[in-house]
Amino acid sequence: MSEMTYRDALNLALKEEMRHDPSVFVLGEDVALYEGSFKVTRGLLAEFGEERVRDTPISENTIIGVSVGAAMGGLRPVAELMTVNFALLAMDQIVNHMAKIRSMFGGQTFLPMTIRMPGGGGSQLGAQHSQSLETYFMHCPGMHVLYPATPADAKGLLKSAIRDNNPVVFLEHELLYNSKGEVPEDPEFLVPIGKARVARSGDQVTVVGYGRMTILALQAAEELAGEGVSCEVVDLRSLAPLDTETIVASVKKSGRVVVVEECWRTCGLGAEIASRIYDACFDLLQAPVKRVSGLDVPMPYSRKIEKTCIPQAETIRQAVKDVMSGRY
Amino acid sequence: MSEMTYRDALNLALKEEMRHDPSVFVLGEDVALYEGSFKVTRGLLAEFGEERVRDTPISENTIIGVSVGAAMGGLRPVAELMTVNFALLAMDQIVNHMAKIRSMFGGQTFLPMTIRMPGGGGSQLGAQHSQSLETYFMHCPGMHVLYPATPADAKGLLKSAIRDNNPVVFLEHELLYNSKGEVPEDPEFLVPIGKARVARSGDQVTVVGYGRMTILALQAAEELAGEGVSCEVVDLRSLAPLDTETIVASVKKSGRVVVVEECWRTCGLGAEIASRIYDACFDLLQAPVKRVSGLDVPMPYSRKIEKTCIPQAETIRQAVKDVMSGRY
Amino acid sequence: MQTRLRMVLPDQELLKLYEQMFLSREFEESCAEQYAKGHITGFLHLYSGQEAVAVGATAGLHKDDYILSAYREHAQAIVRGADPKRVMAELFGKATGICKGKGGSMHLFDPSLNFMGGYAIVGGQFPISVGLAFAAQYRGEERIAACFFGDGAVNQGTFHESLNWAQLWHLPVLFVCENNFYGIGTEVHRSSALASIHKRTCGYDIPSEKVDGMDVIAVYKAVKYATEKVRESGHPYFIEATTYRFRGHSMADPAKYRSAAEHEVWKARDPLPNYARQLLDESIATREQLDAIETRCRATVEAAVKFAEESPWPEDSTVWEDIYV
Amino acid sequence: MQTRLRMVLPDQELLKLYEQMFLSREFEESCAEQYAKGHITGFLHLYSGQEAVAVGATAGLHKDDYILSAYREHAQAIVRGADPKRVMAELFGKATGICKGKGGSMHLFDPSLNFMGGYAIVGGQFPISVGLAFAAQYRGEERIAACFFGDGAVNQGTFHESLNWAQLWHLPVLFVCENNFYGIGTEVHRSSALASIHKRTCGYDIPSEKVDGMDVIAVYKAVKYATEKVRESGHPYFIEATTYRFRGHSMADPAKYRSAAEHEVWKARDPLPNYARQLLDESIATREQLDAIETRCRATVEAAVKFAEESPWPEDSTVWEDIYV
Ligand SMILES: Cc1ncc(C[n+]2csc(CCOP(=O)(O)OP(=O)(O)O)c2C)c(N)n1
Ligand SMILES: Cc1ncc(C[n+]2csc(CCOP(=O)(O)OP(=O)(O)O)c2C)c(N)n1
Ligand SMILES: [Mg+2]
Ligand SMILES: [Mg+2]
Repeated sequence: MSEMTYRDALNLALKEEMRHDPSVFVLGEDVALYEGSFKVTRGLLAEFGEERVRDTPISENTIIGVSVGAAMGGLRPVAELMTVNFALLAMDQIVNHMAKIRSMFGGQTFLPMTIRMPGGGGSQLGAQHSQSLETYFMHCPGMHVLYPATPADAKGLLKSAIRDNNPVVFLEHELLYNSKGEVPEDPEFLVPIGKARVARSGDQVTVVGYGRMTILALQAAEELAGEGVSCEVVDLRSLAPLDTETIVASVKKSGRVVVVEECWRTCGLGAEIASRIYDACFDLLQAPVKRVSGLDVPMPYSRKIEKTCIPQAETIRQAVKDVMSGRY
Repeated sequence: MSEMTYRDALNLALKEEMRHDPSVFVLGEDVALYEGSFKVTRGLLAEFGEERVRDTPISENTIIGVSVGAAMGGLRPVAELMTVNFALLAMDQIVNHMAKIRSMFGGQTFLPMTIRMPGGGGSQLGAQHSQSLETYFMHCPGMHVLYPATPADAKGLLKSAIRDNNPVVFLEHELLYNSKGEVPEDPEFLVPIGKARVARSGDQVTVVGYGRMTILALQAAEELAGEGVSCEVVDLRSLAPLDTETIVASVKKSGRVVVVEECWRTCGLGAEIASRIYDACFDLLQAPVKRVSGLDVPMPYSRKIEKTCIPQAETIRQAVKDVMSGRY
Repeated sequence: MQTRLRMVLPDQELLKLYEQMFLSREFEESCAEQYAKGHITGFLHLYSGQEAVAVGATAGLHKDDYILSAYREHAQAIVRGADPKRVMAELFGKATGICKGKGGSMHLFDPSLNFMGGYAIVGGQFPISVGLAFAAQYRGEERIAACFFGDGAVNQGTFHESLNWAQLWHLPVLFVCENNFYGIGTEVHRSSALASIHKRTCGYDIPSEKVDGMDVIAVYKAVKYATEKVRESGHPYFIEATTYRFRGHSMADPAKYRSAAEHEVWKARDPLPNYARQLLDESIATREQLDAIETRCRATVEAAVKFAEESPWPEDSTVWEDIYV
Repeated sequence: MQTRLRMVLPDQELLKLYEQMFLSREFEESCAEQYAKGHITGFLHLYSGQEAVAVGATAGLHKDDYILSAYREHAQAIVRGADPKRVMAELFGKATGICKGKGGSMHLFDPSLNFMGGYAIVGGQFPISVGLAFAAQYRGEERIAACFFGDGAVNQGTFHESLNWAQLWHLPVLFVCENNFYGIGTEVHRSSALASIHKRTCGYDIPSEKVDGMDVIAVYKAVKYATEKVRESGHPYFIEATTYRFRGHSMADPAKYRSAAEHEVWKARDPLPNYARQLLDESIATREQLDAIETRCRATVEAAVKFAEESPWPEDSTVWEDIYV
């Protein structure tokens, strides 16, 4: 174990996997010479050279399409979209192609590719640069969707993503890059895809989160513990496949749930999780599942009001109290 | 009133609105000379001429971007994307631009534009041409999303969409174009945006549908009536804004719900509707909300197995019976 | 000015081109029948009229060069070697289809033949072709990715992004535009500001050339020359093959936007009878030999239909298969 | 070879150009300070070095011509007439901002000035500009849509789709590429197969020209000529203005990918002192007059900062406003 940032953990994962398998290569806008907009690809060009660390034109749909083709041709592309917002320019290659090719061609090929996408709100970047689009990817079958909250998971999940033979959308939160944590040094340390993590044990309320929302949920849980409320925090890590089992096991214990999602509320992943919980625990629930969500608005720039639009630890704490008191 | 097809009702709405307001114009691939891939724009070029009925290059993102600009410049564009699947090439202009421009520019402009998109599965068109992407549009704030089930609503909603000063995504089901129904002739007949319709009254189970799913729900309800089960069918018509009130009023009566969605199940709109119902009717529900959904798979071509992937009247009937019998 | 055929290829090869064109035409016309009977459903885009492009181009490529195309790709797959039986079964939606009935007419695929797919999103195959070319280069393989597309596809953003990318990264991509002058009902000059499509590569410094796509030998020669250039330089190359589809865009299209006169002009240029005449004129084949080829093709297509008819439907449970590895 | 300034514009106009450039520079440098102080947050892309482009081009346009740009657009807005106070307040995220604090640095907008927005998605403004030009034409208005963008943006699909469309529909769009040779850290020849950007319009038959973007008069003349052509022909036109940003891509970028030598060469071409020297040399202004202008600009910017500082924050409830009509 050694302490490192989420950014460095991702960087280490990339390096280890590139050392491990020569068919892994990295491509994206400014990933090579500039070492990435968020510096996640720092040192890659120096160690692996121009052939394997490739700057691309600003052509997002083609970045993904080239990755699809390269994957079909026997490589393991790790594409970076500078931010998740630009995935909207590539939805055709992501949804119409990447997610469907294996199936529509009768299983005759597979796409061992990963798309890394920094995202999330809270940095005063305005409506076009602050989106949380995880639900778009979860909704579409044919790919995995991962979203680590900690440096250890950042490393272990990214390594698993790169080794996986399915297309993986790998989401990173821009506000977590500098967060620190213990990370196993073992180059064979992998976090399994499809397994949620109980980030904190408790028995009165289950709080389900992912990415930065997990971190906020843990803060809220800590405070609530001081107030005598025991929360179990489930960190999804893998949004698709979704580990319904771990969620349900926790809810069976607590009977109360708060789901925290950074994305827009309407048709957000919180509704899906809630529905699955109702399906499995209908008779056990003490109160409706409470969703704490990003507001259904284009993100405003001004930090004063931007805060209102994104779940905060305080919003989560209040939601837990509401669920406890039967207020809904 | 006169009987006409869903296709002709849409066609009439376009003609009436073009006569009504010279700033309305139509653009899209093959909408003019070819009169539309599904012939919804038949006769428009002849009546309104080349200036107002415009064939475009195959450039979906730009079709929407041009519509955005034209709307900002004082026109009322009605764009046709040949099918909803191609909206994935235009998600940048739809989500990053169309839905955000008014808000991020502080309300200084508005976009009175409509995008018509035929879609849905069931025609053996394979994975890239059979998608039901309504949830993608619902999830993103900043636009309305409409989906008529009947010829009357097709006409009345499309007219409302064109007159509305917000961007509207207008979804049409390819398998409904030939369906017939009574349509008011009044050129001022408008169906309000944001209002669901109780398509059939009943009191034992509420079945919520939209688009072609409403038609299937009505078929199932008819059969169930013969078996002594009374279903209320709520046809959403407007997916955004969503008429939670009408849904909840029905559920308060019935205490049991089946939500039918053609889209993929995971993170589909059914989960949202279910969550809203739980929020409002937690203590009243006799059984969990049952979702009947498109399967979470890329749509296969073969008609034999394609059928398996799309809700059928029989699946809905079975779901209602399950909900009635407490099986879930 | 026509070349003497024997200067281009040996007799057997020349006859093979005829056989491939004839088989393609037979296959397509049989598809039309099966569609009318309701055995084939969905969208069906036939290739009749354009055979010289697929056949000439495929002959000019190496077997390990990749081929990608759009949704009008039956001929491309079959000429590359796909079993007509399994292609027809695919169109019928049967379990024995080349994609197990999952793909249908628009999504044929056979990686064992380096036939890397039919794509139904106009322009979708551009970046994928670039990616395959990159993989080949990265792995030190001597392959070209040949990307086929229509005149309507050149206005998609991916066209631009991919041409720029292929040239910038020096990738072995051969772009082949099958210019049949229409994208559904829209004539090329109503969708492209510069209707002379091969000239559009000037913005990327990609060499390009226009070839008569109704002349199988001309296409063969152009592609052979182009692939040599690509292999030599490692850079992309662009060919515009002018051609015509004798049928509507798909089975649903009566093609009223084209004049009978225009159709007649092109019908007179039908690559099949014209090439047959050349073969006879230059004594490469006798009429009997051609008859034998034609009979063989008809039998192949009949057998394909029979196979498709008799094949089983896929099981419902297969919808969950082959999505994830 | 430089033109004598008086042959181009009257003295007052020439001085106005200087004032606009100076104001832009002052504004940007003040933004950098306010960013360091934490008053401005988010991404901040400054325009210092490129002033001759916005100022020269705006002078060449009519007031009712539309202007659209990317996220490096403070100067463009201010030169068009946006109130520096309200622009600065926007960057501070205050309720008095030009977009009520909703937009921020990358999304300035003022329809009363026909300044139709700063867009943060690279390439997003292309089709929107085409749409505005179409609306103008449809309504019989004599307006041009001037679309500004960077060298990095020309590889987006929308560039291609929009150029083709504008020419095909004969729309009055003036494309202005501000080629500062870098898209973030990527030099133009590493992203564009044809690095001479104005030549990329050959594929659309759009006339184009390259101009020295460090020379405000050259830009003015080129734009004036281009807009006359557009108004005459109703067709688009394309200008590539070569320029340089003196700062990094955004405040987060130390710009290590550029050499000090390169920076020096361009610094010597700084449009402000160079144009000032011309004004003095040709006796259009005295040093005192220029001083007075500079003092006025500084005061304007100071007042803007003060206004921004003292302005109220937006209310939380405003997040629900201005989404729907
Ligand atoms: C992205 C996208 N837009 C629109 C369509 C609908 N469509 C199918 S084929 C076609 C015309 C394509 O014309 P062309 O590229 O010339 O090919 P051809 O059919 O002539 O072989 C269109 C518009 C599509 N399949 N994909
Ligand atoms: C679609 C999209 N992709 C990537 C980015 C990230 N990005 C912001 S600016 C930029 C470089 C643009 O360079 P250029 O067009 O030359 O403009 P300049 O910054 O030099 O003014 C990039 C890649 C973005 N904002 N939008
Ligand atoms: Mg064509
Ligand atoms: Mg630049």
